[in-house]
Amino acid sequence: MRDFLIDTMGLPTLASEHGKNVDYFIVYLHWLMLALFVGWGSYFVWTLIKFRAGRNPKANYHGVQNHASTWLELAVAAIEIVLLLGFAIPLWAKVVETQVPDENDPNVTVIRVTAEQFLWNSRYAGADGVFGKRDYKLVGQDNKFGYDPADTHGRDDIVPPQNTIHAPLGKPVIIKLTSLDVIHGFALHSMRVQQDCIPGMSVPVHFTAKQPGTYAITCAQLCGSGHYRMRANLTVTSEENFNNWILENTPIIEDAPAAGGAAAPAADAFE
Amino acid sequence: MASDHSNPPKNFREFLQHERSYMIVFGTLLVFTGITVAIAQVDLEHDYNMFHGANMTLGLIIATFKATLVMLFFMHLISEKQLIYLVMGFTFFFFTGLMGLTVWAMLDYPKLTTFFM
Amino acid sequence: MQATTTADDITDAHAHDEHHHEPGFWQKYIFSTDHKVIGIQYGVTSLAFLLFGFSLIACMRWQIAYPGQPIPVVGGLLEAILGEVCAGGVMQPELYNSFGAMHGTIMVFLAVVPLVFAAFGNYVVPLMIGAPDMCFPRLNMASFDFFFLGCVLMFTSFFIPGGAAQAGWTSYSPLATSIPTDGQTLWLIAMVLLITSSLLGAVNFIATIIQLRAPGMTWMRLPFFVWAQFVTAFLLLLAFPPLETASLMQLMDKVFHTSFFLPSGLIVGGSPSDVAGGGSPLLWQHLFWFLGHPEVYVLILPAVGMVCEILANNARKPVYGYKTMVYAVMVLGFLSFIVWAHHMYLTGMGNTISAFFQTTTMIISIPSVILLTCLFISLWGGSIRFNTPMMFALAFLPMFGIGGLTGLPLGFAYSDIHLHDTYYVIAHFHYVVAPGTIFGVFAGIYYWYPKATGRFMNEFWGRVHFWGSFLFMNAVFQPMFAQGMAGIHRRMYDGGATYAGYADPETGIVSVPLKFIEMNKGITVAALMLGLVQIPFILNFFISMKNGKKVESDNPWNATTLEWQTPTPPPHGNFDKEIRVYRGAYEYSVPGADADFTPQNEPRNAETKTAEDDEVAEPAN
Amino acid sequence: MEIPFTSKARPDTGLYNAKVAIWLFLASEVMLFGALFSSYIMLRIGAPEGTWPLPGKMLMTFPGAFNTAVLIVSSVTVVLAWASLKFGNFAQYKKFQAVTIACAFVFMGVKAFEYHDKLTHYAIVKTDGSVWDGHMVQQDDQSVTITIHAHEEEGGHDHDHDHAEHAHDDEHAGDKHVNINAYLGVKGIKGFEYNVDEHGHHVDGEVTIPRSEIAKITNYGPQHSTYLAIYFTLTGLHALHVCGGAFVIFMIWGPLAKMWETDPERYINRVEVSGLFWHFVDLVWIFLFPLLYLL
Ligand code: HEA
Ligand code: HEA
Ligand code: CUA
Ligand SMILES: [Cu+2]
Repeated sequence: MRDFLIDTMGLPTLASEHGKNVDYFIVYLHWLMLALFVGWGSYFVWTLIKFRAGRNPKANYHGVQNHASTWLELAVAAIEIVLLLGFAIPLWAKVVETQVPDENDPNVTVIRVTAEQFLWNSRYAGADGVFGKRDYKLVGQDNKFGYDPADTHGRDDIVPPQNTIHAPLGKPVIIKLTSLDVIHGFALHSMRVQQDCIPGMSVPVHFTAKQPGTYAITCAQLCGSGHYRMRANLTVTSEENFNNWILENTPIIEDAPAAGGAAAPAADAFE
Repeated sequence: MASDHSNPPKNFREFLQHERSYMIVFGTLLVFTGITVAIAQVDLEHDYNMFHGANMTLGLIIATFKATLVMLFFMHLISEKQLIYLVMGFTFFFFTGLMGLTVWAMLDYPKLTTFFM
Repeated sequence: MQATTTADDITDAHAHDEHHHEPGFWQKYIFSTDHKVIGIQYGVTSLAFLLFGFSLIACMRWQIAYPGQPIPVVGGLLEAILGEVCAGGVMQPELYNSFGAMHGTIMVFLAVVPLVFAAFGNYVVPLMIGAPDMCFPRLNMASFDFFFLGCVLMFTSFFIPGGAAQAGWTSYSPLATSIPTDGQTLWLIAMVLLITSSLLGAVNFIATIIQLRAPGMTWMRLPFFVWAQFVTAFLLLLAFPPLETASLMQLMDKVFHTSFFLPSGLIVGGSPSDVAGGGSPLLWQHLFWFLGHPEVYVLILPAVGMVCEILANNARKPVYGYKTMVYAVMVLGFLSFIVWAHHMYLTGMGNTISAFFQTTTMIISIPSVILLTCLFISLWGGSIRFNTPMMFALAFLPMFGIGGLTGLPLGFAYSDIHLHDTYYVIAHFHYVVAPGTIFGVFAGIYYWYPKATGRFMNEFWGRVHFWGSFLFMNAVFQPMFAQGMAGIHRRMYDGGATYAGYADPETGIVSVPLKFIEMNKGITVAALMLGLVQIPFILNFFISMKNGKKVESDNPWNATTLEWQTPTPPPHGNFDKEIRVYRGAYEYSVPGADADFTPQNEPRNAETKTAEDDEVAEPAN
Repeated sequence: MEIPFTSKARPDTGLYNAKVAIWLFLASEVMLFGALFSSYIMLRIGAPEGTWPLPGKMLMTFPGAFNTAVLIVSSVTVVLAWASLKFGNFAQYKKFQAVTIACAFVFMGVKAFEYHDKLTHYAIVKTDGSVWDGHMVQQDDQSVTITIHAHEEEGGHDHDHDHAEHAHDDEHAGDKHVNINAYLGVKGIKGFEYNVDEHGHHVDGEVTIPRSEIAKITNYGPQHSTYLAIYFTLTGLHALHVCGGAFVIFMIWGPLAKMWETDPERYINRVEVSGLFWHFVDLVWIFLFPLLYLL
């Protein structure tokens, strides 16, 4: 029954653990709305038929005398209160407060995703588990992300090809979203995750994938002429495959600072 | 408000006398402008060990006080019609809503959110 | 304050002039200060823009359904006028974005608001309250002039190099500032003008309703439409200024290279931007939506008001719960100022603040439910006449119902995660503004047309218009719910084709099944048909002016409200008799009365006269 | 046709039309400036470190305080002018209102001076990273000459002038405020340079910098920083209100004064309504002054 209800709604394939709650919420809400609509609608149609001028030539000044409608309105209000206090607020709290995985837990994969017109850059912390230092003051022509080239934590950061993001199956993933230029939207419907990418701030989303596969990431906020084609793929694979992929993409660290070395002199002036 | 104008004042002195409430407000406003400037010269928070943002708070309290004087006496809000109180009351409410909620929203962010400023 | 002279003694030289000389064409139709003429000016301008807004979306719909194919018929024309943004008759992404932004802007600010608020408000409100004109006729004219100037600017922005604004009707920074076209600047200047116009209009409306009610027209005797306009005017008055501020600030960003809405370290077009930074993109969103939400009630409330008038008139009975409705609309207006951030749940909102906005959003749906319910119940026991205005008014109810109900899943942050910025949102609000408000407008036009012209519009073609519009409106917007639910996003140049039918090679999982993209074609056809069924309406509108059935009396619908107590069409100054109001606005089918309607200004007979009858304002000469 | 209650009050509301209208208009003005004040708060809270000037250090206090007094004076003359009319003393009204209009001119004059001061104040970053900050003396294709002012010492600290930190060191920054953001993209900013005499003290003096050595040059206009942006926007909008209000008051005072003979009551109403607007303009300034100049 549950599945039937969900299927009729035409939601995209679900591939994350928390996503089923989103689905249930959406689905039950819609059945409720349908019930309200059908209830009101039948009353409406019935009234129109019953009181058409041809059948009822003389109107009744007093009309409805009882206060059934008040009860109805109270009922609607009560339902909304239940939905709000019982579900919507606590569920959202889970998303943003109470069930956010711990960033420092080694079990948790943290990915930084930076949107840019019109592509997605991802970055993983690398072997040391720490991302490079990032400061807007370092942003320059040859360093648009503003990572500090002098910071050793950053040197082993993994920068996969653009528009590709990989995540391990069955483990919590945190994606920290930001943007370089304009506001983009990170919509990962299969995981029931969506969040705007806003330049100047980094906002996390999180999910645990429960099904391997490749999922489309859509840009949800109008960001210019290439908005419609700003697509990335999320690949969910087993932990083993994921680790291999990470290894493949790990940069070979030389002794000298890697890329972006030219920007180095700018750094000390701001420290 | 100048209430009684059945017997008009004969000369300028008398006129000012009659409108002395305005003159008092005028004086107060000037004095408090001076106080605002004077207070701004010292750092209450660090030099006088007052609470964080003491200068700001005090400065705004004085400004609000001055503004209230202007509204009550110069703009005659002290004896205005019901309707105007109603309109301005609502406006004030929405004004605080706009300010308060935007600032609140600015300060309330989910865990792990960072700003690179 | 002691009065030394009375209004009667005062002869404003200007007003005097107008009274005695027969004004020429320019004076009468272009630079008129008569509220009815101004209302019609607004009406004509905004209907033209309604059509224009539709033309824009018609081109866009083609591109959505058949991405990359030349637009039939108009494609070549667009290329000739606009150049390479429509190369080969194919819409380019820039053009799509600019049409999208301008469709939203034009529909909201140049078509529907001026239509429901300014046009109907100007024409009908002073008549309904028994006033000779608006409080400040010249201000009224100035308000239209500002509006018209804004319209001209918006319109010309299509033809400048770079084209019109492309950042959506919401004009989010930094995108809006980073798009190089001057159309973005013109958009802002035009918005400042439009807002100024609305502010002047709002002041005038409120002052008029407060000050110029005819003797005896107490607050609770006002027709509900007047109440709706009154609340609407307050929404405009207090919600628009922050957008004016925001527009000025974005203009500063654009012209003087400040960075109110631009954060530090911004990249523009691939290289670091040259501005100081330190601003906040979210600030714009707050200021925009502070207007944005009250604005949507500006779009709907006047329509609810019109529907209420027409419903009562054609059900031949009083509205149910008039007072409740009045309070509901006030609460609605009040609350609409504190729900705005429900458009911003996914900007990274914390738990407390989103709980606050979710709560207010749910609370605000209650007065809407109350309004709709009262209107439904008003029908019970009526003797319902199904004429064209009534058909549109009746259809408004379930349409608004669908639009409103689908606002609920959006109102909860948790479900908004999935639905935000998808076609579900598009469907939600179009159900409220298109089959909702626009149906209200159609109802209003058919209903008040006889007052303005002395002739009816054709009933048969009216019905064709109704059924066609009803059918195709639903055919356009209903499938969008499904699309949105499937995860198709709005503002997509190719209608989502980039994501269509993509199957994972291993698992075969499809992100967006092809069938949802295919729906685009059906929607587009329906949208074009929707345009076609407006032809009977447009013809009907113009032809009936000369050839329509003549009205037999000044009150052809047997209505109770005061606008029907004037000559037809009403002359300058409106009433040719003294107006005194003795009763509420909806005294239909009063038991014991001779007719099934008792106009508001019909005196009660001496025996039943109560103290309330004497509760009349000072005679307003 | 006659619009009722243009001069007489409507009995049930107790107000004449224009009075209702002006208060409604002021309500919308409150929201207009309210949005700007909200923006001020948001920008200030969100300002990256070192980009918001220290309280009272960016603008000269004296002109601001002086203008505050000017507006207060004008506010009181407006209300006294109205009171004079109430007693039928037209001549006295004329005098008071003349003062008001004069005040408006003074206010705008001072404002113009302040704007001019900011717009001719330049910060130059040389290619070697040093920052030179002063008022423009002259510029041409070849070079730029500015006057550098000796640094006003704060709290007796001596400054190590080629120390980079000092550029955004809150405690000790003087009247010079480098908005670091303004110099982004210029590498290796060192800090302020001053003219130094033989004892190592800062002294006033002119420097001429060849264009070829300039990496970036910006004046203290609105683009300089969000602080100056909001300063110019707020005070600019306020100045527009001053001009508008003064214009209306002037029109009623001069060209439209005939109405005093034909319709004195309506004339008094007009004076009252324009006065209400004027008080509002004063009121806005009462908040602007401390927020922008002092706090
Ligand atoms: C007139 C316009 C209008 C109206 C009235 C509304 C009404 C409502 N809107 Fe809507 N909304 C818009 C216009 C409107 N909206 C627009 C234009 C946007 C998009 C802007 C953009 O991003 O471009 C938007 C977007 C929007 C969002 C943001 C979505 C997103 O971007 O993610 C949200 C979220 O909370 C929302 C909520 C609501 C709610 C809760 C109501 C409530 O007020 C609704 C209350 C009504 C009811 C609850 C109906 C009651 C039903 C009955 C009584 C039953 C009837 C049954 C029968 C008739 C048979 N709206
Ligand atoms: C009041 C507001 C309003 C109205 C009425 C409409 C009406 C319509 N809208 Fe629009 N729409 C918006 C406001 C509105 N819209 C907004 C704000 C957006 C978001 C923009 C953005 O993304 O920034 C949007 C976006 C939008 C999109 C999404 C585009 C995208 O995301 O890329 C689509 C897609 O189909 C669409 C379709 C339509 C259609 C088919 C109609 C139809 O209902 C139109 C019906 C109208 C007619 C058929 C014309 C009738 C003409 C007359 C009656 C003239 C008579 C003249 C005389 C008598 C002189 N609209
Ligand atoms: Cu990126 Cu849309
Ligand atoms: Cu809303």
